[in-house]
Amino acid sequence: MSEPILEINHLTTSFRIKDEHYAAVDDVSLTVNKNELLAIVGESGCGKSALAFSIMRLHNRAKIEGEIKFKGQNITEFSTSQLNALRGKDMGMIFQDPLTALNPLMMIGDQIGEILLIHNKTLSANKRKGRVIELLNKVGIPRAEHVYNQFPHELSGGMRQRVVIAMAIANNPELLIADEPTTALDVTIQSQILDLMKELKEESHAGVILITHDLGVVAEMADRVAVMYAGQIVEIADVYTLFENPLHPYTRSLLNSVPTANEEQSKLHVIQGVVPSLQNLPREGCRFSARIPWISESAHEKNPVLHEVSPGHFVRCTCYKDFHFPDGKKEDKHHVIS
Amino acid sequence: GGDKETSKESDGADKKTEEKEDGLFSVDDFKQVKTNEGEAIEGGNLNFGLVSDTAFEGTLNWNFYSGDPDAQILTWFDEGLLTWDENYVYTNDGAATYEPQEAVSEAVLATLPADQATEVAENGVTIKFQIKDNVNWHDGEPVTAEDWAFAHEVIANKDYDGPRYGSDFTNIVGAEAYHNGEADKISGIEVLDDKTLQITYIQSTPSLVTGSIWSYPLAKHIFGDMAVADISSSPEVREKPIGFGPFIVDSITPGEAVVLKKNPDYWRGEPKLDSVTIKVINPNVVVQSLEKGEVDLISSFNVDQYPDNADMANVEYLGKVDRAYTYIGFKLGTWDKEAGVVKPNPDAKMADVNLRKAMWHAVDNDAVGNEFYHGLRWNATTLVPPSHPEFHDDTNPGLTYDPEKAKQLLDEAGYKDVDGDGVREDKNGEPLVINFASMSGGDTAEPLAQYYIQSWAAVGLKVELLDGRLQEFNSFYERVGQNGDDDPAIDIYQGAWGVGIDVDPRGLYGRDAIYNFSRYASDKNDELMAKGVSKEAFDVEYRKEVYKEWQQFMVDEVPVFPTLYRSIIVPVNNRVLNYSIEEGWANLHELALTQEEALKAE
Amino acid sequence: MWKFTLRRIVTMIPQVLLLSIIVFVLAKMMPGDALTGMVDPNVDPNTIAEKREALGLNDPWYEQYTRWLGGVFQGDLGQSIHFKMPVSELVWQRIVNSFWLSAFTLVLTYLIAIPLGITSGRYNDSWADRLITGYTYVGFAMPIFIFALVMLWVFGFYLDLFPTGGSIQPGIEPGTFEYIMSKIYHMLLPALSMALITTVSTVQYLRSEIVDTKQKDFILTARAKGASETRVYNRHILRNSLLPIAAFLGYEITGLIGGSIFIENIFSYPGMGQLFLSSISLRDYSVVTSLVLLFGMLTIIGGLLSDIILSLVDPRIRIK
Amino acid sequence: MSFLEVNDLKVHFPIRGGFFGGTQGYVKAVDGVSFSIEKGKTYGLVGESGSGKTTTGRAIIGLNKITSGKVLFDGQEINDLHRASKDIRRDIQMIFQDPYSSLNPKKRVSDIIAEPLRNYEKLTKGEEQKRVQELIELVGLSPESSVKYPHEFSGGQRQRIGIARAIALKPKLIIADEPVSALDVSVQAQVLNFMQDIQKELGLTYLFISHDLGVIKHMCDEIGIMYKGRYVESGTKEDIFNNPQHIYTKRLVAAIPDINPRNRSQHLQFRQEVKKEYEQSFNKYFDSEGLAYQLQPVSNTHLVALPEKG
Amino acid sequence: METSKIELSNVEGDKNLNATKSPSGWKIIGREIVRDKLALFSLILLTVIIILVYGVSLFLNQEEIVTVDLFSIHEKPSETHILGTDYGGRDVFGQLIIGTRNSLSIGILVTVMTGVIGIIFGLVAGYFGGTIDNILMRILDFFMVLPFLMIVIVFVAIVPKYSILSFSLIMTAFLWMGIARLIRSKALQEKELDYVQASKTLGTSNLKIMFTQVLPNLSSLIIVTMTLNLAANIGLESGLSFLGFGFPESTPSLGTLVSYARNPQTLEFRWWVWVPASVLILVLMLSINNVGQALKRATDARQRRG
Ligand SMILES: Nc1ncnc2c1ncn2[C@@H]1O[C@H](COP(=O)(O)OP(=O)(O)OP(=O)(O)O)[C@@H](O)[C@H]1O
Ligand SMILES: Nc1ncnc2c1ncn2[C@@H]1O[C@H](COP(=O)(O)OP(=O)(O)OP(=O)(O)O)[C@@H](O)[C@H]1O
Ligand SMILES: [Mg+2]
Ligand SMILES: [Mg+2]
Repeated sequence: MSEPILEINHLTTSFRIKDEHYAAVDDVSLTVNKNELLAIVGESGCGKSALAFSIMRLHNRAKIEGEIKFKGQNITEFSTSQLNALRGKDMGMIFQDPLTALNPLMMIGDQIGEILLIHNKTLSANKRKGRVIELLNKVGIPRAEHVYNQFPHELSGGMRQRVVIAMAIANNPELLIADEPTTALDVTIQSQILDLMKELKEESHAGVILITHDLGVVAEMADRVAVMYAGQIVEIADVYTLFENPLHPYTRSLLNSVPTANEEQSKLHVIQGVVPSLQNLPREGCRFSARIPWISESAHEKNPVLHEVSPGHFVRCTCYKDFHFPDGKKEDKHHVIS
Repeated sequence: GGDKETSKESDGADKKTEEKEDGLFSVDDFKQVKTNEGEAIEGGNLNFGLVSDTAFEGTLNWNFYSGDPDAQILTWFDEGLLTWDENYVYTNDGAATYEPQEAVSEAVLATLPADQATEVAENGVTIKFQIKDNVNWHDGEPVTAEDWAFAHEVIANKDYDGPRYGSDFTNIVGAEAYHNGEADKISGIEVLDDKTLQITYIQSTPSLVTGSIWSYPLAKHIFGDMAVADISSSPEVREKPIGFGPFIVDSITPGEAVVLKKNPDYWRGEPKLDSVTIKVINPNVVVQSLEKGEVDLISSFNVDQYPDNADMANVEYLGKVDRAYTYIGFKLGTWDKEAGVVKPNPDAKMADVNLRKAMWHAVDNDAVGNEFYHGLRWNATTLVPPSHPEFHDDTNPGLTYDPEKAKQLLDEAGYKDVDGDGVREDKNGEPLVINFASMSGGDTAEPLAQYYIQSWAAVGLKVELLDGRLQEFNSFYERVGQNGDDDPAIDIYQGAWGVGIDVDPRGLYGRDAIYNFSRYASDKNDELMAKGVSKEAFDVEYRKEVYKEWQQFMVDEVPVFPTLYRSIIVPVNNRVLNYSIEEGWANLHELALTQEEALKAE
Repeated sequence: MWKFTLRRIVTMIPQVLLLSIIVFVLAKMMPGDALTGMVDPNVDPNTIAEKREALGLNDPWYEQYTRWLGGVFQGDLGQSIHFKMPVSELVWQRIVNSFWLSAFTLVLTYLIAIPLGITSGRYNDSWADRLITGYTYVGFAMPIFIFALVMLWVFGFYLDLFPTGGSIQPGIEPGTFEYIMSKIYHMLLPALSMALITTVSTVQYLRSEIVDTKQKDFILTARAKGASETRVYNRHILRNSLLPIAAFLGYEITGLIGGSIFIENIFSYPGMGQLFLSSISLRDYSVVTSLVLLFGMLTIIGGLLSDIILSLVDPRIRIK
Repeated sequence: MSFLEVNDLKVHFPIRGGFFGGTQGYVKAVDGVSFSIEKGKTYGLVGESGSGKTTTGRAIIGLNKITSGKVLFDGQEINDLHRASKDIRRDIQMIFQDPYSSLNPKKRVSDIIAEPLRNYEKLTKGEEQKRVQELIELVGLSPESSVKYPHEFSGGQRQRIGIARAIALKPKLIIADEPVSALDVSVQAQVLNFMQDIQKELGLTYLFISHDLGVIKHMCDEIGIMYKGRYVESGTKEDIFNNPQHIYTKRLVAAIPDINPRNRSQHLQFRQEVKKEYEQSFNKYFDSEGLAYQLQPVSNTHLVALPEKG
Repeated sequence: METSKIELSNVEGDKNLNATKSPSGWKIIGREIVRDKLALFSLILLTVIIILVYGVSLFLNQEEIVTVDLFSIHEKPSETHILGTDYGGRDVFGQLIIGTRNSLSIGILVTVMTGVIGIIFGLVAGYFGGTIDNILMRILDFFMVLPFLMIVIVFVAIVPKYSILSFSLIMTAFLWMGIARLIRSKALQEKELDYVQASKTLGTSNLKIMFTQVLPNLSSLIIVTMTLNLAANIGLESGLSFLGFGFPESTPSLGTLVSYARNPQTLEFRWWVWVPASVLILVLMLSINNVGQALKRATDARQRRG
């Protein structure tokens, strides 16, 4: 059976804005198993990054409530030094923008070496360098010896992202969090990076959280998918179920709005309105209701909760039952095999 | 200063000068000799503050220096061979004695063409100088007649780069020929033996023995082999200067400080002090330095600061009348560069003597002296300051403050306010604006100038500051005509002269004096001034009469009018003994201290 | 980099040349000349006229300029008319003083700026930060001359803790320990007065640099690596924020030049600033010209130094 | 006669250096590109970052100086747009990538939209107002939008404002440089739909620049693929997606993520095969400098950059 | 990254959006100043000072104030002379008011003139770039090399007669470079933004783009810089006057009043001559700086307080 590496229970992360707290992540519960890739999708501003940062406890000013259990330990109660022992060793993180994620004034070798040094003070400098070169080779960087002494700005975007990945996997973490690791990259490079991540995951059996807004990437990579909207998970299911039987109106709308190279659609679906900003989140009711105004109010729950519609498939709010596209347009189900 | 009103004899016990009830002081209340209190200690170091806001130049040789700071330093380690008395007449108390000869030296006359020879024989004089035997340079070499002659030759040399060459030298037989390269020696100077020198002067005048003899030797054994042009920048002038004075230069921090140690071989006797430290101090910190006892003596003290600090406990103030006066001049002509003479212009704006008189009457210099200077400067009456008591005519009141008189004079002269705006027009009814040039610098310059302008306005004269502001030092002198290019925009100007130790005013008011900025000249003036330096003038009474007449003549003509006489105030730390500011005092070797540390004010 | 430096120096030449012409002409336009100050009834006016002619002060400016420039090319900045010594020698005497004063000020500037900047940047919005920011505000607004006057008054006179003028106590053997201590003692008050004011911009810069760097993504990366807070600060934030400060060094030099005029004037410290002011009033052209030129060159060199340091400490900036 | 014809277009940027800013070399951003667009069609320009897509578009509209080559619009040469007639300049308009920076934040929407009108048409205040309102309605914004400032709109709405501005002069050709890549998927859909709508309505021709093959496929009739300033392949949508000839095209197409998770292992395999092929046959498809060869026709719509036979 | 950052600032949220890029910049500035009590206080103080100084000086007669009165030299503050008199018997309070007015006027004049020159120079250089930029930058480099204080001192020694205007002109001649450089670098960035490109494609002329499109977007930056410059310029003017290279005493200035303190007598015994002026300089500079810093924070989202 799958062994959970991370369990999140009722996690709420709030930011203080003008003396009031606003929850960017609202009562999120999920589990990541060993050797499993969980994708988190959603539009910009849905709280995906906030969730990832909460897991790593990287926000220094956010209020975190709930439970984050990493290998059975509740790390919300950890001290900074306890956390530091975890970060970079048992948990690795890959950031979205590879240029800004690297210290511009430090050589690549030193930056990767640093993570080794922090968690293993006894490693000799020579061995460390050997290990760094090994890592560089592993993430597919040619001429690793040379790159070792280069500065971030001397590398291309794809190379930099590989360096960031090398850093994240340096200590063979059991949980890897990747926040939009390929958004800044060209398609060809994106596919290479994704393939690399997949490879690495299979090798290490780590649990992976992949944050993205690209449904194509999800379809290529994920084992399970959580769809986030306005700080909440609105649907969670394994990847096949989600793509073949999406239930939540938001999931369905998203899937319908993507032009894909494989599909021909004359008209794309448009989701009305925008993701509300943190201070304007509806305090109660279904948060998505504002963007599907043609669905009657009564279809929504007062306090929407996740319903398990089939084993492992959860959907928030009952409105999915009544949802239809406004123009009566037929819904494409993405199960056509090309 | 006999023209000052009351003067209270200060009794020896009370060192502090009493402030009068009206907040005024008088220079007569100051002593010139430091009161000695306490026992002298052996040796000790005296700190001398050289008050200057710039660094001293460091041309430390009497034959080359040009700034007062350097002279202040020089005084400590070198001196003239001749000293003078309170009337500025050379005495025989110095390192050399002098004796005018009955007749002009035959040997010198022999070098001259016949006509000149008779002239010199008639008007000239030969003076014989004898240097005392124990007068030695700091390096032990004796000061010789050769050295003295050498000084003359160097200064008269055409490569000489210092400022000394002038009438004192051209008055020596053969000096001009030597200067022009026509002779390889100054024929009028004869070295009779190691210690005896004889100089023949073309003109014998009373001025000769009141400061017109060059009395500073130049060590030939050191400078003899140098090119004349190189001497002033040689290390022997700048870094390790030599003299024969009471102290020897030990070290110099360029521009900042000089440390001197005593010269045990000093001809007057071994100095009592071990050493003297001369340090440049900024005028702004003088008082604090005195209070803290950082300096025992200072080179100059701004009288403005006296009233606030009169009760400083650790110093005694000495004071005397300064050889200087402030004046206001009227531009009455221009300078003829070609001829080198003043060219009076009878049509000048200020040509009317009544206008000038009225302007003198219009200003209340007593008030200025009292209010700005608390009595330490006072109303000036004539162009011979009371620092020369023999010649200053204290019966001459000058023109007194009398605005009504001023108005009357103006009315009579035709300067009337025709258009009724309160401002007088000139004789032709044209607007009259008088441009006034005054120098900046000095704390009171600006209000003083403003005060004069206001005073003149009070009698209806419109006077404006040239360019609306005070002239900076350099531009003032440039425009007022120190090169002979007088700025026509200037009508009147305010200046000050420090006068020489000789009373002869030709350098400032002579027809051929470029410093005669008012460009005034008249036959009567020429005549009077010539009389003052004639052979007859060796008779002091005669000379007094001449200058008395000249002083009155200047009051009548008013090419310039003096505004203020000045005093010198010198604070001295109480631990200093045997100090004096009397004219001709030269006993630095007698200076002593009562304790190692200077006294501080509480 | 040598090529870059060389090229910068070559490009300096026309600038400096133009500067020299401008300064020379300006200096000549000042009324009066170095001999004006010799107005003295005891000095024969003819002597002055002769000297004026001999010094070539009556020649047209361009002749004087070419003569002067010719000298400069032979390393001869001319002769100070007032001080009667070669300008180079004169300036050298003063430059040494100014150099030590500036160097000392710089050291103090950084000694003050770095701890304050770091404290204020690291703990921004804390009480310490507010205090430091308050200080920088006041320091920023305080004209240096007022501050220096007050410092002189309080520490020099009132408390009598420091000398109030000069660069050295007279009579000390150069080179001895005592000599050096005396020099430092004399520099302390002027240097401190200047440093306390000039440092504020560095404190402010350092603070905002740290506050900025703290929010950079690579700091998150460092935290995600498990780096301790100390490590994050020392290795990442401070290093990245301090390096640009190092590059300020060159510009600081430029700033010190301006300040030195006030400081040396108020503390009667015999340096170049004071020499400049007195040379202006003495109309000692060769000195004025040389000093302005020298300061101009220092400005350029300061800029160059900053660029070079920046390129050394920041691998992203490359100079060819 | 095509509507827009680009012939051997080259845009080289000098690399400046030295004190006097002397030219020390060139960046060949666009290096011999030729294509033509039919009236009313959408032509897609794809390629990875830095391949010269934007530069091509900007050169056509006159924002970049053309080094050599010819651009013919409606049969007229417009190499130097500044000298080209005013009519032509107003016939070509542009939509920018970044809806945030392409609108002047200090101007009201009405001023932004009216800017081209003020430059080209002498309208009275009232007429102008009317036109602006029409345009605002046309792009589906509420009438009161005209007095608002750009920051009060979402990305998609801003892009519509940009479009309204571009169509204000009733242009014939619109160059759209990555009009949706800055937008979220949902908003992207909105803009793409709208662009298609007005194309039909106004009979517009698009030069559509994007690096997203999905979007390109959705929008375009014909496609050109760029690589390092040159074309590697061009043809109809079908030619490119169903029958890619050049290894680079194949690689691009293979890199598009498949939205169907069931395909992923096959897709991965396919991708790896293509990658292998790419590595092996790189020299076959590119010259010694790693640049593409001249285009060779493989069918009458389909051109591929292959070395000349022989 | 670009994308997500900007997306965050959707509809209402201009939190992360650079305020210089939004018309409500003014509102933010206002808000920021009101929020920052110190800045608000400074602004009010400054306004009061300015109104007082310019207002009161209307009723003062400069001639009369600088009239020397021999019989009231160095009077202590009293009813007739609120702040006593100086060594010319002139009323210090009157001089303070007029001096502040003069110093402020010069400061403002210099700031405005340097601003105008700097803006035009910087805009032209930055907007056109290329050769024009190159040439202009070489000119600017040259001015940067000039040791400002020294050159101005030499200049002041030459100019025979100066007024507020000519003095300001001298200062301006050597002070415009800072703002020119700033504007240039911003203009270089700004012109690359699409809205400028868009205007070009829409047929707007360069001049019009420069002044009606680019310039307004640099306005908050300009305001901030000019505010801070104003303080610096007032400081410079008083510094020059202090050194004796400013105005003659008949045209009072704050620096001149402070410079009286160089007379140790005044420094020690007559605080009323120089302390008020010193304090006023400090207060002026502090308040202007406070306002400037608040403006800076307002335009720099990262530093904004709320
Ligand atoms: N430090 C913070 N302080 C205040 N609000 C924040 C902070 N970080 C994020 N937010 C807010 O929290 C919400 C969620 O932000 P988050 O960055 O998690 O979104 P996201 O889904 O990652 O979006 P993107 O795809 O753009 O990265 C947004 O409304 C954002 O404005
Ligand atoms: N003004 C310019 N000066 C110099 N080089 C330039 C300039 N503009 C573009 N380039 C260079 O030309 C090349 C092509 O750039 P271009 O912007 O056209 O690419 P692109 O395909 O649009 O890329 P992207 O997808 O990143 O927008 C790049 O290498 C770029 O660095
Ligand atoms: Mg995110
Ligand atoms: Mg592009």
